[in-house]
Amino acid sequence: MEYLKIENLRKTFGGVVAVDNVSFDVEQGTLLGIIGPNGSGKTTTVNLITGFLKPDSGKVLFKGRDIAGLRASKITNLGIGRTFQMVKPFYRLPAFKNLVVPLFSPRVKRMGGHYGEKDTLALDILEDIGFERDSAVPYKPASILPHGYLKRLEMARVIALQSELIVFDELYSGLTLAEVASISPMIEKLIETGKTIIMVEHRLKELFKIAHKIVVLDQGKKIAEGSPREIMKQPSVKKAYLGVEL
Amino acid sequence: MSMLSVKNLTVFYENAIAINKLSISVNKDEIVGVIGPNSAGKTTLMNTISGLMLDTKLKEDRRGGIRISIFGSVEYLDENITNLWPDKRVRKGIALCRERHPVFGESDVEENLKISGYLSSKEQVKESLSLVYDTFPKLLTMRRRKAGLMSGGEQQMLAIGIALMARPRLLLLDEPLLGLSPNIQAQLVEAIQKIKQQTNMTILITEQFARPLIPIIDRGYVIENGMFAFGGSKDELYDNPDVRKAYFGVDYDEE
Amino acid sequence: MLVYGFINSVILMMIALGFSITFGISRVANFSHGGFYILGGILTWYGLIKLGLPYFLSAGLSIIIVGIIGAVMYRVVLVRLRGLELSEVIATFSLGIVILELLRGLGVFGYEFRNPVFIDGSVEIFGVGVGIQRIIIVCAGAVLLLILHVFVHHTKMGLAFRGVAQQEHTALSVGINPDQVSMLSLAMGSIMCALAAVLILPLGVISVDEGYDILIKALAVCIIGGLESTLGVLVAAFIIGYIEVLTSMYISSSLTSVIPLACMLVILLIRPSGIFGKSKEIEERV
Amino acid sequence: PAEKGKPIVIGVPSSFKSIEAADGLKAITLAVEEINAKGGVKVGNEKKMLKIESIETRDMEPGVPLADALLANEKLILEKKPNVIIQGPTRSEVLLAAMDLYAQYKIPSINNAVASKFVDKYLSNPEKYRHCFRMFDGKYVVAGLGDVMAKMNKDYGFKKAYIVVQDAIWAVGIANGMNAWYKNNGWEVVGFDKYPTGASDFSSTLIKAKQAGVQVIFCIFDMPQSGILVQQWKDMKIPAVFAGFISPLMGSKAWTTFGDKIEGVINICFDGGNLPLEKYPPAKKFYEAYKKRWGEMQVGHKPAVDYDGVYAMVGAIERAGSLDPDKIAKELEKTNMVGCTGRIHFKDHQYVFGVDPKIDAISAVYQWKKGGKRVPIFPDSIAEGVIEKPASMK
Amino acid sequence: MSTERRRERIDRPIKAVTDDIFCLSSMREIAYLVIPRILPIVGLLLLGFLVPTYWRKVIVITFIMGMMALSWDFMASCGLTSLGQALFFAIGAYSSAAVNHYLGLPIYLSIPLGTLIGAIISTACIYPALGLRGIYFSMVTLIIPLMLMRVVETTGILGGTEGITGLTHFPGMFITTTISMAALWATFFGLRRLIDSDYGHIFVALKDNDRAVEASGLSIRWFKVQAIFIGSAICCFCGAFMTHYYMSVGMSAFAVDLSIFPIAASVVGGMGTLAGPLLGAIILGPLSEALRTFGSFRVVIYAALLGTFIVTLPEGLFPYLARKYQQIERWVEAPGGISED
Ligand SMILES: Nc1ncnc2c1ncn2[C@@H]1O[C@H](COP(=O)(O)OP(=O)(O)OP(=O)(O)O)[C@@H](O)[C@H]1O
Ligand SMILES: Nc1ncnc2c1ncn2[C@@H]1O[C@H](COP(=O)(O)OP(=O)(O)OP(=O)(O)O)[C@@H](O)[C@H]1O
Ligand SMILES: [Mg+2]
Ligand SMILES: [Mg+2]
Repeated sequence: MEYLKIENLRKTFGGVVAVDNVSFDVEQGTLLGIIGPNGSGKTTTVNLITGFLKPDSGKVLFKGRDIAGLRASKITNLGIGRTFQMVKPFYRLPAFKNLVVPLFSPRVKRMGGHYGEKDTLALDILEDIGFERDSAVPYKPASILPHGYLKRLEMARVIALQSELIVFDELYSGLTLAEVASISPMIEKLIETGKTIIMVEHRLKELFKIAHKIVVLDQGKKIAEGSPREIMKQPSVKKAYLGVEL
Repeated sequence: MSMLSVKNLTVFYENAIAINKLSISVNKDEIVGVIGPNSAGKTTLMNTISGLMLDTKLKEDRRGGIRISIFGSVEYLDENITNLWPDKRVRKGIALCRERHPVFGESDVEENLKISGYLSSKEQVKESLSLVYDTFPKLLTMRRRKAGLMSGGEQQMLAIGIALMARPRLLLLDEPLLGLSPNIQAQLVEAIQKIKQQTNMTILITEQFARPLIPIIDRGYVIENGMFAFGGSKDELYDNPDVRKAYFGVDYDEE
Repeated sequence: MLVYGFINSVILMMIALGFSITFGISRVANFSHGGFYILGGILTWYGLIKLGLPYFLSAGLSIIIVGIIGAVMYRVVLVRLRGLELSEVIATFSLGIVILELLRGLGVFGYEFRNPVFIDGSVEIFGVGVGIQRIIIVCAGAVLLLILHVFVHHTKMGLAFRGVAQQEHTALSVGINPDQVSMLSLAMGSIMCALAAVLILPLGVISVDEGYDILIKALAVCIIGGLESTLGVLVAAFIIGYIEVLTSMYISSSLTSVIPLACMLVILLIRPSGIFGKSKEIEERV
Repeated sequence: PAEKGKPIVIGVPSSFKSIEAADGLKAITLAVEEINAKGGVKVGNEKKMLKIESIETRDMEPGVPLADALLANEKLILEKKPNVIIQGPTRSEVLLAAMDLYAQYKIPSINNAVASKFVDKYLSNPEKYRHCFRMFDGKYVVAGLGDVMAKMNKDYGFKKAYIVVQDAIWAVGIANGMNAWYKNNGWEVVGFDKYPTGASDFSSTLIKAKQAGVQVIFCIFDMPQSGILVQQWKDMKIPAVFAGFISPLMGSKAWTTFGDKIEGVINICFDGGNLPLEKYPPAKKFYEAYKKRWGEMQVGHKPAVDYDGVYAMVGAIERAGSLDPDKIAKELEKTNMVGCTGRIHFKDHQYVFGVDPKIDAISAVYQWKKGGKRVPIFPDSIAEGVIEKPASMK
Repeated sequence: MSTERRRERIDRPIKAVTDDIFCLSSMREIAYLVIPRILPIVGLLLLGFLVPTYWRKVIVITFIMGMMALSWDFMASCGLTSLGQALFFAIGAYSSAAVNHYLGLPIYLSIPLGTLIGAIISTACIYPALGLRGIYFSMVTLIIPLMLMRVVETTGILGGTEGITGLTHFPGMFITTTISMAALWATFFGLRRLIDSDYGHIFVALKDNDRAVEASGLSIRWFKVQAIFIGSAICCFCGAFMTHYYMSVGMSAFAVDLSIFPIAASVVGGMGTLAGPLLGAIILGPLSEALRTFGSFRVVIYAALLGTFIVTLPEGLFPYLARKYQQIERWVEAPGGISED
């Protein structure tokens, strides 16, 4: 039984077919990259998997169970966490308090998680992810944090949720090389601890280094699938997407 | 001849300093890059040059929010425009493409572009429209889509289109490549060069990952923590090992 | 029935247009709408009856005066509150109250405050007698809507209006001055409002209380239609207009004010941002 | 406690930005001025002047919470310490709530509201509410209008009616009574429509009425928009007589406002004293006095009873010989005087209405006739003309 | 260049609380902290019990309105900007009146019961609208009370246009004042506690970004229900209290004024601060009464003052005062200032 299996997923908006019969699957403990030109339906696919949109047809089988169309919060509680392309922190809360919200979720409770001090726990998670604990940064309201920290905060949320399947939507965009270089190992570490990851990315070089499998979308359709090495060689991919050498 | 020169610019958000005695200049017909990491003050710089900062400041003052203080001067074509309101600056030819593509979400693509042609005549609008559609053929196919519902990258293209519609002489692009796929990035970079040649635009562009820009910029500034860190011609930048590593990602491969 | 439903709808539309244009453009919910409406009517009355001016002069003057008041309200009050929606609502609402209650305090109550119809008399349409004033209203409504549609979608200023409504800072960065545009939008909204008053009020008595009702009606129409759409206002006005007439005809006239509100609830529950609105989808786009 | 030299304070809480209340206050002032001019009120062996303390309650305006109106009442009571209260026209809800207040502070009051539950509430605890009196009663209206209908039936053979009312308890109550009357007297009631306060399009009713060939449109309204009803009636040339109660058409000024659109309308004035009745001199006298002091009366109903209220109150005070509230209340119950609305006497703390001003208070029905004259047509004791068909029926 | 100066704002150099341990060094500092907290409590106590009777009534009503404002502010900070607080007020008022009138329960049962039942009904009323956002939600809340008012008017249930009167009165002025003041402070401190707790942060998050709340595994609908329940319970209590205070309830419990007042108070006092709305209510309530002497023009003056106030101090009174109290401003030499962190 596959860990996550997408079958003939389809979503249209008015006349626009955003996702067109896309199928792929992800094995537990691997990293799947989804790439494709702008508007090819990557974010929509993510939304369909995580319950932010309901598919017109098709199935999302998570550990054998069809979760398509469930409410987002429910899916999150089943163990699928996601980040947003446009960061969505809670602007009025201090950074570490941002994590209190996921720590309240039924999932965290069920995981035997963190009773007691949510604040320290939040600070621990933030520290792991690059917020210097003793600096003022974790205590600043999210509204004045620089973009790089906000991206990390998105990541911290799924970590706090202890999600087993994590979907990153353009995590790297807007980050400096140095930041990417510091986040990549964290992602690798997540995989090592048994998490499964789906990454939607335009920063191919960094992605290809850590991905096990790549799915390429174009105009809502899957046009290629395979290991990074195979993908790079495919002419159709080059034409549709890469346009430049790596 | 220096088209834009920013002298000793200092910007405070309340007590925090975002730009610290920064001076940069842009000559006519140049493409100048401003490169810096997150929160280096790039957006603050661009907003100050385009004048949006004045509006933000006013609004913050009115509602008793944080106090923004701006010092130093911004000169454009030998005229001090430090206190000129943004719409006046657009009339003089400075247009900004804001970061993270804030487009007119409820209008369709074409309307977005027409709105931005506010200051031009009907013919000019037509002309600029075709320029934009030439640059981003994808937008032409999406003319009737509501901008707010488009994908991140599509909105980014539109945002650049919007700035072009203002027919600027000095175009300010704030992280224009963010969220664009590699081939569109390449297309855009090409297009920028083409536009510059066609329309005699001068371009100031900020980016934190600067490799796609290498082919087109003439000069560049590196700013960090709001301060000038390094500057020089394209080659000088490219030859500096630190800059290379941090912003072009060139040596990153070999690590 | 059809005829009166139609007329009723057009009246609603006229009432709502002023509000809709201001909100649609500058995102200022002008809660002094009712105040302006009554003010427009009473100024006309004053010019006509007390000063003895010719009808059209007095109507024109009052429309202009209300327009100016709208613009001044923006210049003096609203500029300082841009972006603080609730403050705007409270500030405009207080202004509306000031206008209405001042009029009331100055003695505008009773039945003598009544503008004469433009042309007296009535004609038969489909076997129903209809006062000529109502026909004038319908024609004026149609013309107004057309003008407005063309204005908003096909003139530069109209486009600028739409831009400012959606993304003030982006509009600013391409050279549109939001303050100017918003001021104009308020002036226009007020003018529409006064125009509606001049046309509609001769059908009844000018009563201060009606100012409050008008506001609610305008709000209901705009919300059902979706806030950013002129077409929405038209459609919503017709929906409510006919539902009102139908209820009073076939169910009970006592429910005429409940049913439209209920239908508004239903519509919102089905389409959370009104019939033509897309704001919810846009906001939820992730 | 009647201190020497201090005037008697009459509290007048009302919503003065309604013409009923505004004119009511003028009528009260008129009465007070008359009495003061005659040297005041004899309390025991001292002559005391009257003084009015009015307070704005705003209760007739929309969106005003009950608490606000009651607080105004309390402010009046606590700060101005009125000896008695003449409550001008008031929303029913406010009167009913204020009764508890007046009971609590023991202030004799005569109220002028349409609250149909007044009597029920009074009877539920006559001891507690012994200080509250009311001058208005809608019950007798049906009888009066019924007689008018019977007359039209006799003269013109009318027997089809359509009822339209404002959706307020008092109005619907009257309309229900009228409906029953029609049924009992062999009329056909084609339709019964209720309009909420503020409605401004009545075409559907009129269309239905026209289609059914109705001869009488019976209506009860007191909102300003109801003038529109009559206009639409005229515009649509509905061939039916308009009869009932429409307050915008009540006053003498209605003709200037609406012009000949209202010709032929039959209207009932709840309290006949507001018409210059030729056949009942006190009414005419009040009308002339009012006109002399304040000019033309804006409204066509209410002020007369307010005026009578002052006299009734003053009479009770004089008879009681003190300002003790309980004594005044006792004496008020015994009131029997000639007022401009007829003979004023109370039953269950409420004016008694009848058909002869020499015996009871009366309502008067009149018709608008050419030249803007209000011609009383009912009751017979005061009638000066006969009912005529409107132009649309000729 | 170096002659340019800017005004710098810095916090007063009192670091009062670190991890729940107060480390205050002098009486002055203690006073600095304690006075702003004690002053209003004592002030209101004095006000509530020492002014003349009529004003005491005003104060009691002000307390109640203050609670309405608090409830509004709480809901608004959860992203539920309501324009129809009167709805909750009226539902509470009618519930408690019904319980008292039809079931004959005594006052100390009918108020709590009315509050509870009212809050449940209110939540149920609003539930279908929870999917709406921003102005659409506000509009629906504005519309529902108007509708219910009409329903009461046309169907004549619950006393129809004349309302239910003759309800049980509070035993005395002392008790009313005490109850209302206690309730006010309980609401105020309760809500403050709540907002500052981890649980309360969810409500704040709800306003900031409900999508992200969903992505954190929490059902937004469920938490909005909780927020509405809490908010409406407060208003229902107000309604229930006022019903008994005036011994009657009527359609005007749905009056728009009751919806507007809390918003006005919050805007004047400063939204999202809880103390602000309270301050606003304490200013506006008596102000409105004091203006009664102007008779018919009272509302005009009131509205004009309100408008002027909002325009001159858009941020609200409380944030302004708090800033002035907690921060000092001084001129420093501009460029050259050092960044704080
Ligand atoms: N809610 C919506 N309504 C209408 N169209 C939509 C909606 N969401 C997405 N689309 C359209 O569907 C297509 C796919 O969008 P999607 O956001 O999935 O692209 P993407 O692959 O994530 O692109 P990018 O890399 O630019 O973020 C786009 O053309 C977009 O305009
Ligand atoms: N509105 C604001 N209020 C307070 N501080 C701000 C504000 N805007 C920016 N800052 C601060 O000013 C500094 C510079 O910010 P700026 O947005 O200009 O950087 P940037 O280089 O554009 O970063 P990014 O790559 O994230 O866009 C940052 O430290 C930021 O936290
Ligand atoms: Mg995307
Ligand atoms: Mg930036």
